[in-house]
Amino acid sequence: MIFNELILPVLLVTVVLVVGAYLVAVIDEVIAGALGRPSGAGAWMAPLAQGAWLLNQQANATEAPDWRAWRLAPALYLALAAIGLAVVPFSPTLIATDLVTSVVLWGSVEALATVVIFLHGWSANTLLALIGAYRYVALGLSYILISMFVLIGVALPAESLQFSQVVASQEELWNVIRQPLGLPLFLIVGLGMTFWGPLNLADSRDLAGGTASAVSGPPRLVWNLARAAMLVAFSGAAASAFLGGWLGPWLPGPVWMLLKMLAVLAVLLLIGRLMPRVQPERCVTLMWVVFLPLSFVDLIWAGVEALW
Amino acid sequence: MDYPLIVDVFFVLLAILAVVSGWRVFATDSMVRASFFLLVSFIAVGVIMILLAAEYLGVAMFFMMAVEMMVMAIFMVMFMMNPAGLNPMMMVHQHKFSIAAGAVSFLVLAAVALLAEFPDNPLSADIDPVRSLGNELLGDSMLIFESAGIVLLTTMIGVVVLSSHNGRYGAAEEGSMPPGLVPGGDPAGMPEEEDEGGGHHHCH
Amino acid sequence: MAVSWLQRLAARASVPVFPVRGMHGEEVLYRLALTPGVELVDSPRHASILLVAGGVPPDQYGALRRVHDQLPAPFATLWYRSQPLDELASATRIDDPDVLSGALKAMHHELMCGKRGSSPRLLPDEPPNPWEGLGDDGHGGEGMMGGVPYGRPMAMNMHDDIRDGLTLDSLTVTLGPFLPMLPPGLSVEVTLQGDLIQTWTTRDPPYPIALESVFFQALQGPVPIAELERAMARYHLKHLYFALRLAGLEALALTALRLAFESHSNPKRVATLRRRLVRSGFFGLTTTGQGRLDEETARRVGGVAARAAGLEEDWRSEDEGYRQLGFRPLTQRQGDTGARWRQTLAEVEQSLQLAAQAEQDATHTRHSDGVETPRGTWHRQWPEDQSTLLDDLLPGLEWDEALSTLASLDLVPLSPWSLEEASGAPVAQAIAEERRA
Amino acid sequence: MTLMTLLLLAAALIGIGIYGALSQQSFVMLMMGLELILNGVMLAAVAFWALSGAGAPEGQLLTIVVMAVMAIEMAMGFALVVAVFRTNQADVTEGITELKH
Repeated sequence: MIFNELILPVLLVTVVLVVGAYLVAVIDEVIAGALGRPSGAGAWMAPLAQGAWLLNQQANATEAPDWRAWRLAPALYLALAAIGLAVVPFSPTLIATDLVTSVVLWGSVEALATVVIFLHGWSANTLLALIGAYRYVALGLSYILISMFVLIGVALPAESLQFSQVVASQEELWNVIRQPLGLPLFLIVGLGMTFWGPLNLADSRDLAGGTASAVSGPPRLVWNLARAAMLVAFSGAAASAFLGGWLGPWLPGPVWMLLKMLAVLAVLLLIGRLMPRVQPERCVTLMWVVFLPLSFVDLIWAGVEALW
Repeated sequence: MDYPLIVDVFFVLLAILAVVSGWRVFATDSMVRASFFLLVSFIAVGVIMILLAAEYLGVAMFFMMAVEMMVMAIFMVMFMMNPAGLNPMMMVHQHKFSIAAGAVSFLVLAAVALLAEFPDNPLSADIDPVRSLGNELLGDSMLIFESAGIVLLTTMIGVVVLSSHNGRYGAAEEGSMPPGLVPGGDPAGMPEEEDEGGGHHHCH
Repeated sequence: MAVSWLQRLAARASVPVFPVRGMHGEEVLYRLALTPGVELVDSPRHASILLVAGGVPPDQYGALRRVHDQLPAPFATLWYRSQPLDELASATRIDDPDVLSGALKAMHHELMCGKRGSSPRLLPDEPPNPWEGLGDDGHGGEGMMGGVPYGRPMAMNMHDDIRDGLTLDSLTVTLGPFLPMLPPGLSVEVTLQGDLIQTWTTRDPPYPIALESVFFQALQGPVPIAELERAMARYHLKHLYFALRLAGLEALALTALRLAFESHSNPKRVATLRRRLVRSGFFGLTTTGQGRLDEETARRVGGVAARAAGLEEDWRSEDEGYRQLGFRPLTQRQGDTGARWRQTLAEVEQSLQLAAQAEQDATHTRHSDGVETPRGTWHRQWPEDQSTLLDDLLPGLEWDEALSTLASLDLVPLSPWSLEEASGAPVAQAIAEERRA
Repeated sequence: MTLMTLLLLAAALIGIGIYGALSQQSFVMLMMGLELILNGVMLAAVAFWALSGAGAPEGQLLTIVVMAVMAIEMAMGFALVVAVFRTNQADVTEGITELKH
């Protein structure tokens, strides 16, 4: 009883997050190497070596930071990633928490992520971090709406706000085909909530690392880890909302799920390396003028399809 | 209705968190911190709602309040002098009266909670709260729900009109002037040429 | 021992280096960018080695000390063709670019394994301006307004909003001279409202940049056009590397840099690079018609910026050698950031084509009273520092737009020494001395 | 967790909220007080719904309506703050002595 309700879920989430975050770093390293970055320690070793270096580095201070918020923000972001992953089903029974409203919970993880990222930049009390935080809020407020409409779209055919039901509703046809606009829009949300690649408005190069520009040592390691973990959690949500989660022939359900998560991760990381950072103003315009109306279309599509 | 011990323990912790963070909202030096303390208070209440089986409402609370407090924090930074809390801050008026009013209202409400007899009619196990809420929203109470939607739409339009920079009769801040640092003093924190706008001020 | 395997592991990480770009220190950084196992980072907080590349004028030692103290322990400094600060007299100095990357890696290894102590802090760890303790609330102002807590003015909306009517408190900060996103040496005072630039005041001009010696030889007598054009292409490709890296296109940035380091690159590969840039969305997503120069400003800046604004200003069309090769200056019309990059790419391609042609015929320049440098025409007078025009150009732009505009503009003055001469440290010191005088 | 303790918690939140709404000079802080009051109200509504109303769906509906009220309150509040700030450069209640500028 205790094993099934407490230890197993915690174990599941921890293992997937840690292994997943490591794989994110490795895949990213491999992609960067394939695209021509001179590689040093080798893809499998580099993330571990960098982590070890950060553990050996001193955690620095800035002038009058908000210490509690500054130190808590990376941990909170990691916690949000864990909460997000906790509602992702790996099989009809292997779910850390099978909340009835897990799709809405995922939405609130996205909203709270915005808060935490803002807090991380704001609390450092340095200019570049603060600009990163401001910018991220503009992006965050735009992607949350898109995500909401897209997720309502997948909840409609399932007639449920539960991820396990959403997966079960894709028995005949995966949502990626049934609602072709959904997955691309959701991937944009994913890039936004992990501020990865083209949507890296928070920790970008033009801000010398943005919200993380004044962070060093173990807190920076936690922040990097949390970002990768959030990417893993997102890939879990995307795989179960659009790619049929555990459904698939021959292989056992959880294996299918992991394969699909890896595929989503690979796509996101590839986009991250191939596209330039979108200018904030252009980004917000795109979000509100192009992607948000597209998410309406997606929702109407899903509604009509559900009524059919 | 009897809850397991673990639920009671969680409830006590969350209740303390909700009250303490609610109090810290008005006791911290930084406006941004204040809005996030309020968020913590809301989240604690949201978790209590989930404990009470209102799963949708509790989770919706996280969602709504995260966005709302984020916007709040941004407005704080926009309008307040001391967003980072680097300076001590206590901006209150009628302080004693407010404390008394707060205490009295708490006491009255607490008395109601303690003394009134409420029917003991706990949630029956066969109700699916999310489904019942959905059926209510789009069934019997659809009119209320839709009116709320219309009101929100009207609010949006009104808000855009109120806050837009340019109105029918020109720029919104035409002829405006900041208050002085001392009562009746020179306008604070505005460029020199704005002082000419101050002359205009006497006209009305 | 538990700690030691962690340290050994840390020693295998690629070396995070924060480069302080001094005078004429750029060249070695391009080489480091292509070195495996060395990572150039943007923030001193993310580095374990502070690499001071090139001379730093003594009046900027204060800034250098502040950057030095921002590195988290354990860290070390390495001085490349630069005189270490007096307090750090025992710090390692290296003048040979070939051994630099090896030295960096060895230094990181020693730091991690505890064989080398961390560099000492140079400044006392206290707020630059103490708490003032004035007035009712301690910040010296009245109520919540005014005052200078920690010696800095409180953020207040001192400026009229210049964009959308949402007035935020404005914040004035001094940036540079070692901020990696700005040209080396440029230091500015910026007033920001959110991420919108309200005012931009250039405080210190950027360091002069050294050109390859072939440009100097062209002023003495005829030089092979092929050599001149290849040097031109190299300069532009390095400039492009910087901008692409800033835009988050690291892979393409390195492609551009590799092209710059190849002695005989094929113009077709530049065309490929351009196609990849267009496909990645570089022109569509990161440059959105900002930073447009009017005709007069464009003429003042000269070079690529002028031609991108539609001015056919090119000394090469005066030269018979070039005319023989059928040279015609390329131009763009818009004169904004995107146009400057299209122009740069087109010119690199043109330069490589001209070089290939000129190599066959062994064409030389004819005139030696002027030369077209990558920075503009050098005829009777040098292309001078134009960084003050940023003061008018950048206000009203968001931070990201401002920096991409800045990256697309080449405003730095030209050094009177060639790259080969200037890399000798005494010269860098001499420039520093001259600057101070 | 009984109805009584839940209502006590709600009362505490409402009390703090009333204190905040009455005492704060800054508009935005004042609105935070109002939000805290509504927080208590929502908690009380859900508590009644779960423990006293036998899960009557109107209880949840009431909470949804309060959430909508909160959104409206905040949006209108901020719009008014922006408008007042534009005309009077004031962000505290004492800053506006008359309703015209």
